Amino acid sequence: MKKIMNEPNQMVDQMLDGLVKAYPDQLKRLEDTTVLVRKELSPDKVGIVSGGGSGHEPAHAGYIGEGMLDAAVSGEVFTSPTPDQVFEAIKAVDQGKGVLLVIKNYTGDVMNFEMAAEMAEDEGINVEYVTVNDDVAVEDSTHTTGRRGVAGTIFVHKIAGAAAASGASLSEVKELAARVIQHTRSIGAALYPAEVPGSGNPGFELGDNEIEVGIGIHGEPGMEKTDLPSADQLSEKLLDEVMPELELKQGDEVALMVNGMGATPLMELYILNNHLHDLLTNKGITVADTKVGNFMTALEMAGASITILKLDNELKTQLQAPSKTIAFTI
Amino acid sequence: MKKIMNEPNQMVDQMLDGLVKAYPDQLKRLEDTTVLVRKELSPDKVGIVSGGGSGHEPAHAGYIGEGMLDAAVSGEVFTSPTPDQVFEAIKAVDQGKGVLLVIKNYTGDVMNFEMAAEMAEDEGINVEYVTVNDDVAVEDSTHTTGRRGVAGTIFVHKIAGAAAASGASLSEVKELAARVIQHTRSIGAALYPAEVPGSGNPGFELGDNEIEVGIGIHGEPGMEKTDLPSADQLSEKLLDEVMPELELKQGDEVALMVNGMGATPLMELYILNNHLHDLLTNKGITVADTKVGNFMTALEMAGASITILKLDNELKTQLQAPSKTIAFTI
Amino acid sequence: MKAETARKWIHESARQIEANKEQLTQLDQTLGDGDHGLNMGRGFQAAVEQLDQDTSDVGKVLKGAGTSLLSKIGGASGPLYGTFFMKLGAHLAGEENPDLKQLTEGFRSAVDSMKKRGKAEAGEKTMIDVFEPVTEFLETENVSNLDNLREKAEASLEEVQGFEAKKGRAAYYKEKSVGKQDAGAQSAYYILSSLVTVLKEEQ
Amino acid sequence: MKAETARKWIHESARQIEANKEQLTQLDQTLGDGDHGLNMGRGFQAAVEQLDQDTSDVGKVLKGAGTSLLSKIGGASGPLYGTFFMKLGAHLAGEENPDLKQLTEGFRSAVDSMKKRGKAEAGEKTMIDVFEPVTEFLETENVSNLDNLREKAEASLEEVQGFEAKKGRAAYYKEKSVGKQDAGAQSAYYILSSLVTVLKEEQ
Ligand SMILES: Nc1ncnc2c1ncn2[C@@H]1O[C@H](COP(=O)(O)OP(=O)(O)O)[C@@H](O)[C@H]1O
Ligand SMILES: Nc1ncnc2c1ncn2[C@@H]1O[C@H](COP(=O)(O)OP(=O)(O)O)[C@@H](O)[C@H]1O
Ligand SMILES: [Mg+2]
Ligand SMILES: [Mg+2]
Ligand SMILES: [Mg+2]
Ligand SMILES: [Mg+2]
Repeated sequence: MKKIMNEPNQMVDQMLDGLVKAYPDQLKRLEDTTVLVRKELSPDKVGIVSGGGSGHEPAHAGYIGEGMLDAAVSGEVFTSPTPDQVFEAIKAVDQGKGVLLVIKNYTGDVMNFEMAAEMAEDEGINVEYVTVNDDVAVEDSTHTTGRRGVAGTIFVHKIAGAAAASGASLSEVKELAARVIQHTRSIGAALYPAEVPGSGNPGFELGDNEIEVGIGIHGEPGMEKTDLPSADQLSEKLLDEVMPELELKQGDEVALMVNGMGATPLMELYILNNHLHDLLTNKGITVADTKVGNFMTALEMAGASITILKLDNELKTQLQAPSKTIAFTI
Repeated sequence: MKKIMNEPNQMVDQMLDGLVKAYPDQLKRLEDTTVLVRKELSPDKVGIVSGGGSGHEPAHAGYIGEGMLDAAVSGEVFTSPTPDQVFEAIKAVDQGKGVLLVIKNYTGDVMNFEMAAEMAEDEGINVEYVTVNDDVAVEDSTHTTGRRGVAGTIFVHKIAGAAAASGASLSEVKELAARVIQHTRSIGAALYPAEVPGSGNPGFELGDNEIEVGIGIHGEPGMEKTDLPSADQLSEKLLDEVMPELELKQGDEVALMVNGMGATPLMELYILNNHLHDLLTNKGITVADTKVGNFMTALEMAGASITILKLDNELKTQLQAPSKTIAFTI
Repeated sequence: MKAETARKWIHESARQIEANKEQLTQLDQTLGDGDHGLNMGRGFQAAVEQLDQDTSDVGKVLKGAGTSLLSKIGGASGPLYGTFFMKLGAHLAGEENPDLKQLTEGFRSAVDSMKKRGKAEAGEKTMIDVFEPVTEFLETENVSNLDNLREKAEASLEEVQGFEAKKGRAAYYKEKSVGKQDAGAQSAYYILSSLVTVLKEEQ
Repeated sequence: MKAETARKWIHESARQIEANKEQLTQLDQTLGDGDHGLNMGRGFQAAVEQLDQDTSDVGKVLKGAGTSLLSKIGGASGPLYGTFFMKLGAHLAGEENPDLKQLTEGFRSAVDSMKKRGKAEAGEKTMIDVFEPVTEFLETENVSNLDNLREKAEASLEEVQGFEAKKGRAAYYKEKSVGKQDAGAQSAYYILSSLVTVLKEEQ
């Protein structure tokens, strides 16, 4: 896989510097870390920290800014960041009102962020965390790793961020974030794989006319391989997977995110969005908010995910509250 | 090439509907056309219309909104829209102060937009146009087609749009747009080709370790094929190509755009940006504004282009004036 | 040429283009952006669909076709073919059975308009390199045998391969364009060859 | 085990991991995300670089390695290997030449902490499936011949293939994970095999 890079092990470092150079008024990098922090923190509010492996850009630094995150921690490509880095982020954004960590439910992320939370607690910083697990492709069971966190994470950033910006307490922000998670479900499909730089191989293989439904954002396997369906068939299939657990009924309002996996032309996402709207509308469900774009990617994976967030009044208000970040401005 | 689509000939239509469904408060579609128009026009200003073939998303509809375009006209994939469509756009946005057309310099675009301008003039609408030709990969000669218009077009949208929003007259807006064009140069490189839906073949071919420098946004050939360089080498090469004609000297200010061709991970664009900044800074040139992202794509082509706009005070002010569009919000 | 023949011309052009769609796209892929077959197919299908079956006005038939091509093809070829048929139609407006001389004058007017629209001359490796020599042939030779016209178109098309492209996307290939066929010249040939076919049938 | 031997353990582990980096990545590609070799390589290189050459405190050597692994590996294996070496180091803090019994107790404490951190038990197809049986072996058998320890690690590793993954990314493969090797179990084997090598050298 041809990539625009220097040495694979320099990628994250150079990406972070490149980000700061692109947005010098919005971001700064904590020296000797992989932590990007808001240039100017809004005063006197709960801090929100997210992060994860790199390769999901614009996640997570793209959500730093007014009404969303205060810091984002980057690991190596597809690898959770380490506890010391997360700890630095926590310290940088804590203003005495505590810090919420938004973790995607992967073993590595959970362990590293938990350890950071413990380190912060040891220093007297009030830290809470929520674990996003919106991917219905994976069963949720207490005996196993459980569902993965994917693009629904952005709704968590947005709504928790808005609550924090409005002055909510740590426990209130956490409670709201947990409610977003409870009401968010996603599923994705891949048309082409991605390759971790330096690994020399794509993460998985697909036939010339094959897609994988239920793929994760690191190329984890999905539910099934099928022949490439039409966009309309694909929308139906994906919607059939995400809907059941949300128990949507006529008259419900939802937010819909159509997310590209990295190498998918926007055109294809709009086409997907077109039929998804029709399907939801036909079921009597109101799409009160739509996001189409590349929000949570997997390097150059081609394909798309859809996320549905079942709205209530508070979630809707906070979702539509102003935000000003690189990748999500309202 | 696997794509999320229904029939190839439905793509543009369904994309446009999908766009309107995603941004119902910002866009509307003129019935039975491929024209998207701002939901609410700002009153009493010069109208700005752009457009071109589809497959360059977020161009051009992504730039409709406050401080940029009033309408965008979409042709079939990589095919200029027809005069009647452009004419509809002109009629829809004219408020008596006239309309500026932003055309990219391709034979098809120029002819179709010119014919539309003639149709509008016949109906008494004041129409002017500028032809963007920022791509240094192609020689500029009056005997041939001349340089192509690529990502620099977005700077034209932005600055002409800002001038129009500030109440400038048609000739003032046109003069400013022409100045942007005069001071804007771009060049791109492709790592992987794109395939026009339904054509069955990629637009060009590249070896496993080969890139094409100077590629156009429809896969038109570039200046040379070379082995894949490092990101730093690539930045140097691209910068060496765009710089000369701009005659930049120490102390000059520029805006830099690092544009993905569609399938390029953002990470790679930030890495490119990182070294480009260093190179420019080392030459004593100030990067007063940086844009990194997918602004003018070529379906799922992988690669990047860089655009440099040499700034003066007026250009800088208008570039940084507020805008609120899907793909370009300041 | 009667209105019915003009309609047949559009039909036959559409048929030949449809039959050679892949080839046109293929040629455009080599020297352009690979959409010429799609563009022309879409345009001529629309031109066929809008044909006014009732009129006996040749000009009206051709102008309708031109308008339809203009609004359906797009790209570089749309305005050019649109202009050709619209101008030809304008020249033959009201005529119910123009003779070869009138047709020739119409061709001259139409081809000149195309050249103006495309800022193109013969020799730049475009569709003009088929239209211009065929028009000159009509103007200067006594076209007793229509097959001669087809042969002229064929010979012109053959020559185009050797030219270096100066206009359209193919120009970006510069000297590398030499030895390859131009997509628009190829489609122009199909349109002219269709004309010969229907004129012969009418005879 | 002396401090110098502990340092050699880290060196030897780093060497074996570097030598088998591709294999670890390959295994993780089959059942995970294909970074385990990169992660471990990066972590152990850092652990080697930070080694305190002067101390005779075994605990300090191991704790330093653990801290370094924790801050350099990331992913799932970082906190687990970090915890292992940090806890083992904590247990052996101040010791200049702990015997096999002390080492065994340290292993128990370290492995229990890993299990807690990963919310994992033996039998879930992870590195625990090498660490746990080896620790039990140390606890219950009279390890007169260190080669037996390596054999135990080898046999445990062999068994892991047959398990169905319940933890980590491999769990997403469910029953399809059966018959394939777990990357973390494989790296755990290299670390334990390195221990045997350096302990034998010390003897
Ligand atoms: N300036 C011009 N004058 C005459 N013909 C042209 C000109 N530019 C392009 N053409 C013709 O148009 C053809 C390309 O048409 P098409 O592929 O449909 O449009 P596009 O180039 O916009 O994709 C070329 O093969 C050439 O024959
Ligand atoms: N909950 C867990 N408990 C113990 N070991 C685990 C757990 N989850 C994963 N592992 C181990 O970690 C290994 C994967 O490590 P690595 O690839 O470095 O991290 P990641 O899975 O985050 O990419 C697995 O092969 C497995 O042995
Ligand atoms: Mg990983
Ligand atoms: Mg075209
Ligand atoms: Mg073409
Ligand atoms: Mg892994």
